[in-house]
Amino acid sequence: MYEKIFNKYSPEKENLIYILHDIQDANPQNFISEDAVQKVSEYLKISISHIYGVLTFYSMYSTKPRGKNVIRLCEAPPCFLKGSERILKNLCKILNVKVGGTTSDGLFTVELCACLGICGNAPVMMINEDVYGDLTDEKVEKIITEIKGRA
Amino acid sequence: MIVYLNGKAYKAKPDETVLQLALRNGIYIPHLCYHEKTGKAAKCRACVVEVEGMPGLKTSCNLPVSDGMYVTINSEKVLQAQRVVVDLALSSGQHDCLSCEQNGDCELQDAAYYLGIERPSFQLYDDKYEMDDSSEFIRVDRSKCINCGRCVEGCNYTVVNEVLNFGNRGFETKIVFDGDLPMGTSACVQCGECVQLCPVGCLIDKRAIGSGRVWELEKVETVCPYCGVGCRFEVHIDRKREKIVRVTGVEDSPTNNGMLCVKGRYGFDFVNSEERLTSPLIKENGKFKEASWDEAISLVASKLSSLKKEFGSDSIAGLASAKVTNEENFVFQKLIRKEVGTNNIDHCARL
Amino acid sequence: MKFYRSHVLVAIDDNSLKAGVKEIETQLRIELEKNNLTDEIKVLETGGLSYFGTGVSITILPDQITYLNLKKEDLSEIVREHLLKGRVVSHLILNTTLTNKYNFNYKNRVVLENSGIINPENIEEYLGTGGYEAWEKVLTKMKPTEVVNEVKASGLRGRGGAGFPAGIKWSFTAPLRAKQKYIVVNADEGEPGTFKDRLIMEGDPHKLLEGIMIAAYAVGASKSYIYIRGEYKLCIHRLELAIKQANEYGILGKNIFGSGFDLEIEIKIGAGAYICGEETALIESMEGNRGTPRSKPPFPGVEGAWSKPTVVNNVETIANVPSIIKNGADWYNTIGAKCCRGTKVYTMMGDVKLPGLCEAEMGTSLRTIINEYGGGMREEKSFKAALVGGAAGVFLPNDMLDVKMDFSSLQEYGAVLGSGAILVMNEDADLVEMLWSIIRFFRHESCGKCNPCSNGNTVLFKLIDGIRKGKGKEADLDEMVRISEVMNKTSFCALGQSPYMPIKSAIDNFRIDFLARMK
Amino acid sequence: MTNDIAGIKKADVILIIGSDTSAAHPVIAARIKQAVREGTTKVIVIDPKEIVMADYAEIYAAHRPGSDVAVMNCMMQEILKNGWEDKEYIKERLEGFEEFKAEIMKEKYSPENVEILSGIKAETLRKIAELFGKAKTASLYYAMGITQHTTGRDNVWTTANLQMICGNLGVEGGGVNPLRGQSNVQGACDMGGLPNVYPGYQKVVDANAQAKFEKAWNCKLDNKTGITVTEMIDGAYDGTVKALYVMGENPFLSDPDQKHVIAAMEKVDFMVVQDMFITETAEFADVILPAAAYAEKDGHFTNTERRVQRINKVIEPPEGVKTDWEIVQLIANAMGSDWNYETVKDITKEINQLTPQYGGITWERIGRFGLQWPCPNEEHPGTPYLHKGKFARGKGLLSPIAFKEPDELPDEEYPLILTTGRVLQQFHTGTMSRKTEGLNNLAGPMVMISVVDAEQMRISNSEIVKIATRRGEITAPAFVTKRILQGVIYIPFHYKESPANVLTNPALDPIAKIPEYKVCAARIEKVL
Repeated sequence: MYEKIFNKYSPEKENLIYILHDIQDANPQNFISEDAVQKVSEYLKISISHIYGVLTFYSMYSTKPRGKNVIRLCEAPPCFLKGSERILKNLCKILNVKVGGTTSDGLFTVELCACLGICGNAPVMMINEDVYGDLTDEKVEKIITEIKGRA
Repeated sequence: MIVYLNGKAYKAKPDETVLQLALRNGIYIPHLCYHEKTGKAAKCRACVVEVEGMPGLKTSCNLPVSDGMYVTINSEKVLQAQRVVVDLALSSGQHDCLSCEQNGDCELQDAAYYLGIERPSFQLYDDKYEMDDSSEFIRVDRSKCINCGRCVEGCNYTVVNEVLNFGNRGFETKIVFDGDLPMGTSACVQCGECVQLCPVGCLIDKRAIGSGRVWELEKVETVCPYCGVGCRFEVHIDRKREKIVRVTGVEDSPTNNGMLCVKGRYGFDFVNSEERLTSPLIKENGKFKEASWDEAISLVASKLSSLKKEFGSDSIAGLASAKVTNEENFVFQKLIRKEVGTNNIDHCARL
Repeated sequence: MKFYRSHVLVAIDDNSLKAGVKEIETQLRIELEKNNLTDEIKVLETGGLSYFGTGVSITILPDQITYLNLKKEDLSEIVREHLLKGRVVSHLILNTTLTNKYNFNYKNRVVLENSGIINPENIEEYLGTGGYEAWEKVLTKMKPTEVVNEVKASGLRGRGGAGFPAGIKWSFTAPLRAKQKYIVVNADEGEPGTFKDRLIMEGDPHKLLEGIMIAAYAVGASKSYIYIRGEYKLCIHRLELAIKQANEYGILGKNIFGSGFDLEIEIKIGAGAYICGEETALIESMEGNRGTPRSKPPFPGVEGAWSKPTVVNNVETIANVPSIIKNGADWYNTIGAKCCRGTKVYTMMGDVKLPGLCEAEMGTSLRTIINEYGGGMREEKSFKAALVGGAAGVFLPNDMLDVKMDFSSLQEYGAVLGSGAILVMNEDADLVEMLWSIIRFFRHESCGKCNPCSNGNTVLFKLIDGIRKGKGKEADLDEMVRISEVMNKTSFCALGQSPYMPIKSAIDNFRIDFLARMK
Repeated sequence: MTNDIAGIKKADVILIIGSDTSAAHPVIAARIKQAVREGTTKVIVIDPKEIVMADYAEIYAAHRPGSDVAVMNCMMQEILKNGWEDKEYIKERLEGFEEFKAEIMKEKYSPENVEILSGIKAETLRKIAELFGKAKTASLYYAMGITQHTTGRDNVWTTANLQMICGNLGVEGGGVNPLRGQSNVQGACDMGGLPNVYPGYQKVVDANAQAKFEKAWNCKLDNKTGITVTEMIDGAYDGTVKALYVMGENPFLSDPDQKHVIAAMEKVDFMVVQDMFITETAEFADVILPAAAYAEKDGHFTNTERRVQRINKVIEPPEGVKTDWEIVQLIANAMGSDWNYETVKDITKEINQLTPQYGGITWERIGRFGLQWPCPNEEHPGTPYLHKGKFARGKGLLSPIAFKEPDELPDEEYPLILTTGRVLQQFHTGTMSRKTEGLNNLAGPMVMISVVDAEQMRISNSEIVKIATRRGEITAPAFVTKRILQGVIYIPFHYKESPANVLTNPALDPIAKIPEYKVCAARIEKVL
């Protein structure tokens, strides 16, 4: 798996962000493992601590296994004004997880994130690469049921 | 080039910063992250000053001097900002000077003292970090870390061991070893550069803990006894016990710029070792017996003289040492060449 | 070229895709075929149409009628009534007068002149509007210094927040001799409430590319990066497509138009950090590091990406450039306010009737923007405050509604134009909640590099959280102002300097909201 | 070192061969890594172990121990073939080029042939030659990996040949830079702690030098070269050496073929050991004289870049202990002489007078950071790098050096190559470093073995194994790693519990008299 990703990028530090994105996307648990960090360190010839520093700086990366679907609910002021806090509470209730936690079936992880730039449709969330706007409790429940159904 | 500090004119060097100029002239500006080796990080923001013609406050550590510059260090505006900044740093951790090993040699303590801060205004620290005692020679107490970044800079750019970095972001930022491993299991080689650079009590020499307050110790410069690089270091001695407590690298030494290795910095136990010989020994019937210096010296002298007489000078050989001084090697070869009368002298240069 | 009686613009963006626009477009084509209109009516996919919360929308040109919130079953009615018989289906239109008056007055648009009209995925359509003419003019008729001077003369100021004159920024880098120089476009839009750059890139990617090309020529850069946040998937897709097309047309690449000038444009993506909107943090991130800001000087214009001279401009700034070159600085000087020429693209949210994107001349009053572009207050409630400039902005109260929206006028009130985000709040809004959310945001996004920002925001959050929970006291308000003021004076970059503005303006103007929590 | 530490960063390319720099000279390693990190310098590492420095290298190549001359001759052949040599420098400053070239251009040094001799791929050899040959300024760093061979002198000459034809000697940032292994090994050599020279490398066979010292010391001196340390051991063994006076050395652990050393020390009539501890060697002594530690005295050390630095008395020595010079003076006077050094300063003054290179390095002048010799008079600023403008001997001499195999090669009985060296956390025979418990916790005895060999022998990591050679056998835990060449094992020599020098081959370089620690044939067995 790593070989395939590494082949896409020359071994230069500037490609670190891309490589980490690809590795995380290729991981069914949506995270970057210690082993992956080691491999990247060998390929790019940069230190493990540098990679770890980058990895933990950006909010899109995770060093811990996550659910198949990563829900990122925006908590920035525009969404907050439109009730994102209530949406979050309800979301956590229906999934029975805390923020940052993963459901026992491994389907969902709930995270908070900064502004997604879709404030016109606040409150919004992203599930993996898809954006959902104008959220209401009913809409959120529907989306979750739909994804569960697909799984 | 003339620069005014608090209204007084000082001669400045063209490539220095305002902070360097001030420190060079014995004027204190609080600073926590600046270090001559790791440079102008401008992270702590404690070194802010006012400059005529420039809006707001400027950090003096990364402010180049210019001719006629008029810098104010002691205005209420400056001091008030510095007070908040240092207060924030003090509030971010558990800075308990009474029990801290760095007491008396702490740059945060110095800054707080200068600004008249008695205790932190806020308590931001919530026991989030455990003490990392896993390393053989170094203790990491992140509750005292102010994220100045000197250790990270030193590890990556000075000794280039590339073990330390910052992990996480914002208030959660902390120093990490490799992928956040305990220091002792990381790839750290314990050169101690980070300990030497740490301005507070976060990274400390484990074995010096409880061995004496900074002001009780005397410091003498000398040269490392291990490999041939000749790193210059300072030995910290507890005079009451005539004991070496710690060793630190000399920053302005052209050979090592303050750097040392694990042996040079921590491998000094042999000097105060219990196993040291304190009396000449003479072997009798296969066993060593303590003897006086007179006895031992005359035995050696008479033995060498008689063997020389009986078997000739070349029956005697001497091994000089790669670990003693030039002067001692000089007199040793003089002894072998002049008094014994042979060139049978060598040492382990090749071994 | 084939002539069509009417064009139907179908807005394709993240929202409409989610709302099933593809299905509706198919239905539209089926209906057109049914009515034998395929030779007369052309369906075009376009970028967002500046409306939000409105699901799928289509616009019919030249009539300039927009239908909102469409469902599949609405299509047969629109095709039958409007396209066949010429009768507007009024129950599907929202506030026709407003849309006609402002949102489709394309004459007043500079940056968004093509957005919503052309298919952003087809270079031909951009060329059809006179696109890349400025680029050709620059390459064939102008010297780099002339381009810099023209932009200088136009008075174009950076749209990223600080408002630094773009031409002057270029003039620092242009004369430097270096093996490599870079143009970096800052598309790491992260200011809460701001998404103008996303819509510019989605709606008219070629305009951005053309602006980059002109800037690159002006400063002598042969390589350009667009640093874009990882979440903007559609933007990335459309820009990649646009770059590919431009390369195929010989507009980009080696020896463009035989001029000997080479340019390569590459997209760099981020990984989720607000701080990377700061130009030096952005450069750090591009190089594969933690995105923390660098000490200045040296400024990026002298020593930027990989230590080479680097001009960093915001998307909107660059998107102004083609029009300036095409029409001249004199033309640009007829638009906007004296201190800052041109238009400003705003994203308006909150309690207005028509939240969304709008482009207004610099110097337009806040009242006009809210009432006319935004359709006024929703549910006829009264205006309480507007947060202008995103989280790093200022709460403007009622008595400041007539302030002119430009860099200098706002500055007089200690406010900033910032990113152009306007969050409008009605009488029900609670400033404690808003401020709490803002400080939480800063605390979360502080990069941790400097002490006043990372620790200061933690202190501020502790204080506001206490107030929110009813445990605060009045002195906490002064403490917040005091701490944030020092943060403003001492922080490394704009992030730590910013909380002061919302805190000070909220506490000064709406103290009563805070006292209400302290019984 | 011909050059100085500060000059490390001035090199465009640095070749490290036969030096585990980050283990044995960590601060020099840091300087090289700094240069790599700053992007100004590229590094080539040639070593059978993939040492830490290999991580910083542009090119790393593992060569079979003992193939150094072949590898460097091959580099030079490629350089000459491609015209990367410094032609002007060769013309102006060197002699013997034609004869030298005749050897170098021989077919046996072609990359393809050297691939067979060294195990480095021909393609890699070409790349190394190109990177090194094309560099504007290249420097070369080596340590005992070059010298501790029966061909040690050849190896050293070859490094000089390489640097001479590339015009890298006598320039800032260039040079042939042997890294000295002990704090004052340079000073011990400078001060005439060698059988063939007086202080300042004035030859004992040179009548002028002899006269000079006879006059200064008011005595008659012997005019023939003495014997080296390994010859002393042999002499003790065969009875020609009756007395050994050992000051601060530990030949028991540092000399090759320990069994032989023990037998010799048991045989010698009279042995004096002067040390801080009862070392393994001191156990055999007739008299032990307790000496002061470095921290208990004043004087000077000379470092690897020829920098003479002051050492200061830090603490009082324990009661009953004397400094080495005091002891030597007592013995001299007890032997009937009339030495009268009151302080160390008096000796320093005599050094200034008798050692031309140290003429200007006086006690008063030396300062905190010392002076680099040669420094002939008090006006001289010291010499950061040697051979500037011209060589000491006039023209630099290129010598044709033919490749020779090591003394003992692996065979069926002993199929592996054993090589020895140091680890970061320990020093030499451990007399000093092993007194610090923490250092022992960090690094104990081991035998490094390649994963491939370990797998074949079914040896797992940390397993105690037996290592045997024709001289003897020891046991040590196995350290199984990818970072060593297949067929090679490595043992650090610090440990008396696993003494590597029980195993090593005492065969000497015929001229330099240095034993071949870096190559001998060995075998590993599982301990059942």
